[in-house]
Amino acid sequence: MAEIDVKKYVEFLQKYDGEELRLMEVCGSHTAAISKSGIKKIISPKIKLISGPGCPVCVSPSAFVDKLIELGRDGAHIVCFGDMMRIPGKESSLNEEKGKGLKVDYVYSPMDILPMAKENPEINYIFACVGFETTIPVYTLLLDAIIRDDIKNIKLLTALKTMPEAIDFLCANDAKIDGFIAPGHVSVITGTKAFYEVSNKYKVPMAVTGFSPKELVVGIYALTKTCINKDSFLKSGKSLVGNYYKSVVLDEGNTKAKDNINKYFKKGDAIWRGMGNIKNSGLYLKVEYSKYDAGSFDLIEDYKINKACRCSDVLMGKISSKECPLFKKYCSPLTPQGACMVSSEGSCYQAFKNGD
Amino acid sequence: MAEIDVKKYVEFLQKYDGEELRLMEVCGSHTAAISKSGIKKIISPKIKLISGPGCPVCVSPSAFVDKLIELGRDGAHIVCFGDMMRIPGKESSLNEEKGKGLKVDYVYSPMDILPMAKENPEINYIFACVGFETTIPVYTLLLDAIIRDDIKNIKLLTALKTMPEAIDFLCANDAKIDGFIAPGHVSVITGTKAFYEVSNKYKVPMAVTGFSPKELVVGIYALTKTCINKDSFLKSGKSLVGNYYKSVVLDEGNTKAKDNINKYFKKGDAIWRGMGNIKNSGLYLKVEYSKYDAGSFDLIEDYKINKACRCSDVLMGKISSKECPLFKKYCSPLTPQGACMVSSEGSCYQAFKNGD
Amino acid sequence: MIITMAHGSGGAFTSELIDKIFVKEFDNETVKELEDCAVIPGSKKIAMTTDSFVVKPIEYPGGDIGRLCICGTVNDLLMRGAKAKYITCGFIIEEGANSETLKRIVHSMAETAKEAGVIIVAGDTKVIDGNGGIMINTAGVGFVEEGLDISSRNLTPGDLVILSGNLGDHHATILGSRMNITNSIKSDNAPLTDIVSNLLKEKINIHTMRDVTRGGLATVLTELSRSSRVDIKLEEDKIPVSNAVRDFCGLLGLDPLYMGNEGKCIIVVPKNEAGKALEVIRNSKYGENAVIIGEVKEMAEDKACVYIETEIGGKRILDVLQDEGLPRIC
Amino acid sequence: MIITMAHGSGGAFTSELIDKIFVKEFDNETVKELEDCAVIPGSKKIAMTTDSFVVKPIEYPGGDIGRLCICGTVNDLLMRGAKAKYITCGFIIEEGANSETLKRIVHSMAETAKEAGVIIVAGDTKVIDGNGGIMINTAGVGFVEEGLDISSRNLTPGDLVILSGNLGDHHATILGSRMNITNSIKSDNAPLTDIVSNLLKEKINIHTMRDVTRGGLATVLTELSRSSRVDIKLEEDKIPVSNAVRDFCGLLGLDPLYMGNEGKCIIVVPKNEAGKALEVIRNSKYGENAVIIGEVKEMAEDKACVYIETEIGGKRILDVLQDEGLPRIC
Amino acid sequence: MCVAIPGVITQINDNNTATVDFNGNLVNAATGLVDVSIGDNVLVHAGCIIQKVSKSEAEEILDIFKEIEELS
Amino acid sequence: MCVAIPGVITQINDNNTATVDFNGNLVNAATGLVDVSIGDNVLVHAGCIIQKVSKSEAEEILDIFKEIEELS
Ligand code: SF4
Ligand code: SF4
Ligand SMILES: [Mg+2]
Ligand SMILES: [Mg+2]
Ligand SMILES: [Mg+2]
Ligand SMILES: [Mg+2]
Ligand SMILES: [Mg+2]
Ligand SMILES: [Mg+2]
Ligand SMILES: [Mg+2]
Ligand SMILES: [Mg+2]
Ligand SMILES: [Mg+2]
Ligand SMILES: [Mg+2]
Repeated sequence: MAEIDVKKYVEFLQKYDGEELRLMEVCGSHTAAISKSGIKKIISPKIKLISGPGCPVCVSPSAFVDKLIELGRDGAHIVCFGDMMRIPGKESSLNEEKGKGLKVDYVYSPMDILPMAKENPEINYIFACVGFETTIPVYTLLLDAIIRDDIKNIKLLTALKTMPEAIDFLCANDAKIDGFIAPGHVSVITGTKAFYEVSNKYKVPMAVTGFSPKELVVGIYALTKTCINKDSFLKSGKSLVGNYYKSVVLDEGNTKAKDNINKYFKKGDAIWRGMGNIKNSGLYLKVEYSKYDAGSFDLIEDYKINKACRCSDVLMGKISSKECPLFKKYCSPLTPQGACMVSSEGSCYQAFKNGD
Repeated sequence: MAEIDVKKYVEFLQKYDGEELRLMEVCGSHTAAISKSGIKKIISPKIKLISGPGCPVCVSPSAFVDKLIELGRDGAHIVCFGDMMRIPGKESSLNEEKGKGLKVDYVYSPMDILPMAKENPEINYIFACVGFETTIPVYTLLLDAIIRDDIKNIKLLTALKTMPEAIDFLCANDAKIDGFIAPGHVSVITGTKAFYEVSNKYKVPMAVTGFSPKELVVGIYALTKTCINKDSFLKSGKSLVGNYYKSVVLDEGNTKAKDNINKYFKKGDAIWRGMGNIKNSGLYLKVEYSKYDAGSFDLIEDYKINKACRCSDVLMGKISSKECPLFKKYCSPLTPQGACMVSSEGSCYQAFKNGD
Repeated sequence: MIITMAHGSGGAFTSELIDKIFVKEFDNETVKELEDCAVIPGSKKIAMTTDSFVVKPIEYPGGDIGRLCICGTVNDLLMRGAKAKYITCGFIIEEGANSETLKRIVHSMAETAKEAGVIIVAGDTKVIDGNGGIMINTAGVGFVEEGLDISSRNLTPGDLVILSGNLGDHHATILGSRMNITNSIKSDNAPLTDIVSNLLKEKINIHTMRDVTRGGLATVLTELSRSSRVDIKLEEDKIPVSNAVRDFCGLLGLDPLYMGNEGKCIIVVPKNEAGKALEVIRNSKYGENAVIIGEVKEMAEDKACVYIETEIGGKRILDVLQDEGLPRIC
Repeated sequence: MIITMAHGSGGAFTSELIDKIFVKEFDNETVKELEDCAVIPGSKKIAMTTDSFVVKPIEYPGGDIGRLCICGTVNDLLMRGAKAKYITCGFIIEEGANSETLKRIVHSMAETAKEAGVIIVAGDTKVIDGNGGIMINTAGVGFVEEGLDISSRNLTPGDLVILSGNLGDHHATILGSRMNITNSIKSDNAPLTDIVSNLLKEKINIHTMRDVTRGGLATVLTELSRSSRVDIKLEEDKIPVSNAVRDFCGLLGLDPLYMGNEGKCIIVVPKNEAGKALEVIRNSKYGENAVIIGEVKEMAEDKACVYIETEIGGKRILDVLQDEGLPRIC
Repeated sequence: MCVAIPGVITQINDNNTATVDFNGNLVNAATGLVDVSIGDNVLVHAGCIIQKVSKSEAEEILDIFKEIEELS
Repeated sequence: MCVAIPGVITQINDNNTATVDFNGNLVNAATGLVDVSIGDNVLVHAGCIIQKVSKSEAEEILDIFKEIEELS
């Protein structure tokens, strides 16, 4: 992107004085990248950047954490991504339980569980599988290896989610979003085409966007332009979904990865923390692989830590973090009252940390 | 014993100028009590107090330690008396292995293993059962409890030894002992009668003795007198075994305890570290209780850490610790070269510590 | 609140812990500055020492690790005749620790510091993997008056050895809870400030002082006898041990002479000052049961030794503690 | 030799460890006395600090816990303008540790102490249950010249902020070994003695110094800005980070501004002295890559803040580290 | 947790991984999702290569922008 | 490990133990080897009562010594 001089696009976004536009990013890395870029401080107040349910860790319901703790107490070693450690279950988190003796390790890659399991055949390992389409293929490679090497002491507890269904849910539920900054890394796998259906259904523009400050400017500029010119786009039959992250995102995405996902997983309903059940937005191990599942079905309880927490409205783009009455008063990274404040990719956390 | 004024007996022992007498104690607590009392420094050089194989921990062969380590590496938790921790196996000790992750706990009483096992039913516990007749009845009570409460996760690894057979072995093997300070606490269980046979067989005087400095004076005085007057004793048909610890030692001992021992254990050969195999000097769980045994048979290897170590001669009363060429030079509690330097009841350890 | 790894990150969680627990309790101007390093008045000659405390359990009859970590370091300073002034503390907290427990410990530190007349000027907190344990390192600085020379090299034949009170209480307390033996023994953990400052005030010519901690009386005296190349003769029946501690030792095969204490010291003074010294100590806080337990002698053989004449007239030579296989007591 | 609980008993095993490993390496008159407390020359104004070190692994590219524990405490002393003089060290060793490893660590401490110009005057060893780990607390005393006032409260609008070198090397080193990422990044652990003593020698009017450790540059500057009630504006492209560290952070989703360092400091000086200060620092050991990274400003709103102007002209406000879920690095 | 950044493949390994170099940081990334060769620029997420990175991006985007301008 | 010392029984408990008092140190010692009542002086080894302690020792020993003297 080095070659694009973004100055004039920044200027455009600064001077924008048309109808108020509400643009939502649905990727945690975008939430973080937008915060770091400081872009909110320079674009027109008429362009509102809103964070959606983009952190796969945050949207895991409390039942998922509780199940991990239960498995750990039964003697299994839990392996997870670092962010997972602090997510609250109904009464506790992996972090707190670790201090009480639960065996929990965090790793860079799910594949790191393989040498652990091979070295300690007497220990049962559970990987806490969270993630959207970006991460799900990684679990399929893990499954490939488990099956190939006939490893008997690894199971997966899954809380896997898919993006297009979540966007559909937001649009269907009155989220009042004018356009979506489509998730860059999810799109690497799904391809831009995966968003055509929902975009067509709700006539909502989407811009697949990268993560550097310049890429953000380009994506937001493009999305704004598409919103403004939506009618022309529709008239001309041009898709409202634009790809501005072409270096890695193809229309078809990564077909090998998609095939792998289809090999191991099937669609099903899923609970998103703070949002409830979204039809067909989850992926679950198929029956023929159920012996690798540690009990991922029916993890439906979604315990609310603080009744006043407005996570669900934040995730739905209905309010910004600042508008929650608990924000910075009772709710902080030290004392999170809701899921959005817990993971470093959560929208309230980012709003807190980067002073948005 | 407060009522006996021992001054005149001390005087007698100081002034003794008859034939050299070699008196052996065969109880670790006697070894320690003699050291602490400083009695060696005040009695006539013609009365030599010699330490025998009185420490049940020291005389466990290396194979016993190695087996404990093996069981621990297979996942069992080892429970033992504190002294057991430092006894060397062929390559390592429980203490060293604990630092490498072996689960080892020491307790005041074998019965302390019961609550541990009940609280953690998924863990297998092994008690490292060492001891002479004093301690063996305690294990029978443990077995009573295990059977009564149907506890499935405790097993015993045994290296149990009996005293009369050891004394017989010493006498038969040229140990040149004029009299034995018979073990006070062993005698509480066995009774004085248990020593009649070996005393008769070898015409060797024995004095069952307590542990306070005064009791030691009384016992050693009596033993000396018996040695001097051995012929008169024999002529008059008086037993050479005297009981000078009557407050707790009966002729018959503790019959209930003896019955319990006979219920669970049967005699067999046993390896004594540094001394080799002593026929019938061991006790092993009977076949009908073998499910509580963790593999105590055939623990025969007795690895010698240092070829120059003269433990066997020390244990046999042939030399004093000082006469070993390694004593205080290469061999110290910090760098034990033989079993006698390892446990705090070992004769070389006591000689080192109390400057004998 | 349960303490997790995040509280050791050096970020907001750590600050929270420091503000809410440490600064609140260690309420003094220096600590409130929250600098990484305290700048404070000094003195021409200073004393400096450190000890880490890893006792389990961290709360026990008669005290806790907070009281202990102040006493341990303060007493080491006092033993060289220093006026104890400043303490730093380094907390190593295992994840899973409860912040309520930590608050109690820190409160106890603050109270003990007050009693001992020291201020806590700097601290550090780390959180490690584990199961809720708390370890504390303290380092201390004291001011030493010019001309004062109290050291382990100064034992002189003819000196008398005063022990400030009963042996073994701290050790028996810790071990009792570890071994599930119920008794009413309480730790003696205490700062010996009053004893030492009174002795100095009365201008007693102290040759040597040493707190009788890990390793017990036998170890401490043996080390001193070797440093000064003298013998020390002890009178067994003078050495004060409570009946409860004596039987406790009997039960576990331990020897009170090797049991650790955390509020006892030996003070060695010339014979002609021993009477007055004993009186001063007995009139000081934590010195009520002080007794003269022995005498310094010329070295009889080529190796310095500490010995006891036993009740039957025997001579028992003491040595430093070998390994007694005990759990940690400090 | 494997270290077991017996080495922490306070008896013969402990002495063996102290003699053979510590005294041998920390070869100085004070430590050789083997008193429980050192008595040493003092100064009218002293600085005092402490830190515990629990880094894992204990040996890592570019250093080890021994070097680290000296640098950490020495640097805290230096940051207040003190001449670092004395160090105490408290070892907490897990049973199972290898005495060979311990020897290397202690040797490294001794070498680093020499480099930093401090002497180790007192120490303590405890052995705890565990699996061979080693933790070290160090406390330090330094002498402060009368009239010197370097503190976090002295930032003044117009001052310039100098950073002594690249960010993130120590943190990336530790995390790399924890996360199995191979690279050639080395820890920057180093004593900043030369930088500070040269600045003082050249009579630079230092307002504030702070070593940039746990929590990283963002945390340290935020804390300073709050202490002095000023804003700090940073220039993103001036902040030096190696490409390797930058990509390492990218891989794990970390931010170099929050990464810990163990041989870097920020020095804040009046604008008119910044040029000379920078030159002095660049000519000092471990200061070769120093740069001016920002400027102190009047507080713009009611809360002090540190901010960066991003490449697209946005304003990113920094805050102290929240929880980043990282393993311990110091 | 959704970090993905580009690196260069420097080695293809036996065990279905390739060594990917990120300015000197070497990661053994799984190759099961993409066919790769030495020298490829690839996007790695959580220890897996999820895509190759192509280089000719800027122009394409400017082309799109031109189209959009024409629409408005 | 062979320590055995005397204490006084202060309480008989349900679970085949008695509380034995050693100058204020209370140990729950197993009673399976000896029939005991409150007030008994007992010898305890490794958490088990192994014998009652009788009191009339000194005289008996002096009697034996008299016998021995007569023999010599
Ligand atoms: S600020 Fe906290 S309570 Fe409010 S919506 Fe966000 S997470 Fe929930
Ligand atoms: S001194 Fe050591 S080597 Fe010699 S006999 Fe005793 S234990 Fe063996
Ligand atoms: Mg000290
Ligand atoms: Mg101390
Ligand atoms: Mg001391
Ligand atoms: Mg610190
Ligand atoms: Mg833990
Ligand atoms: Mg510090
Ligand atoms: Mg520091
Ligand atoms: Mg600092
Ligand atoms: Mg110490
Ligand atoms: Mg261990």
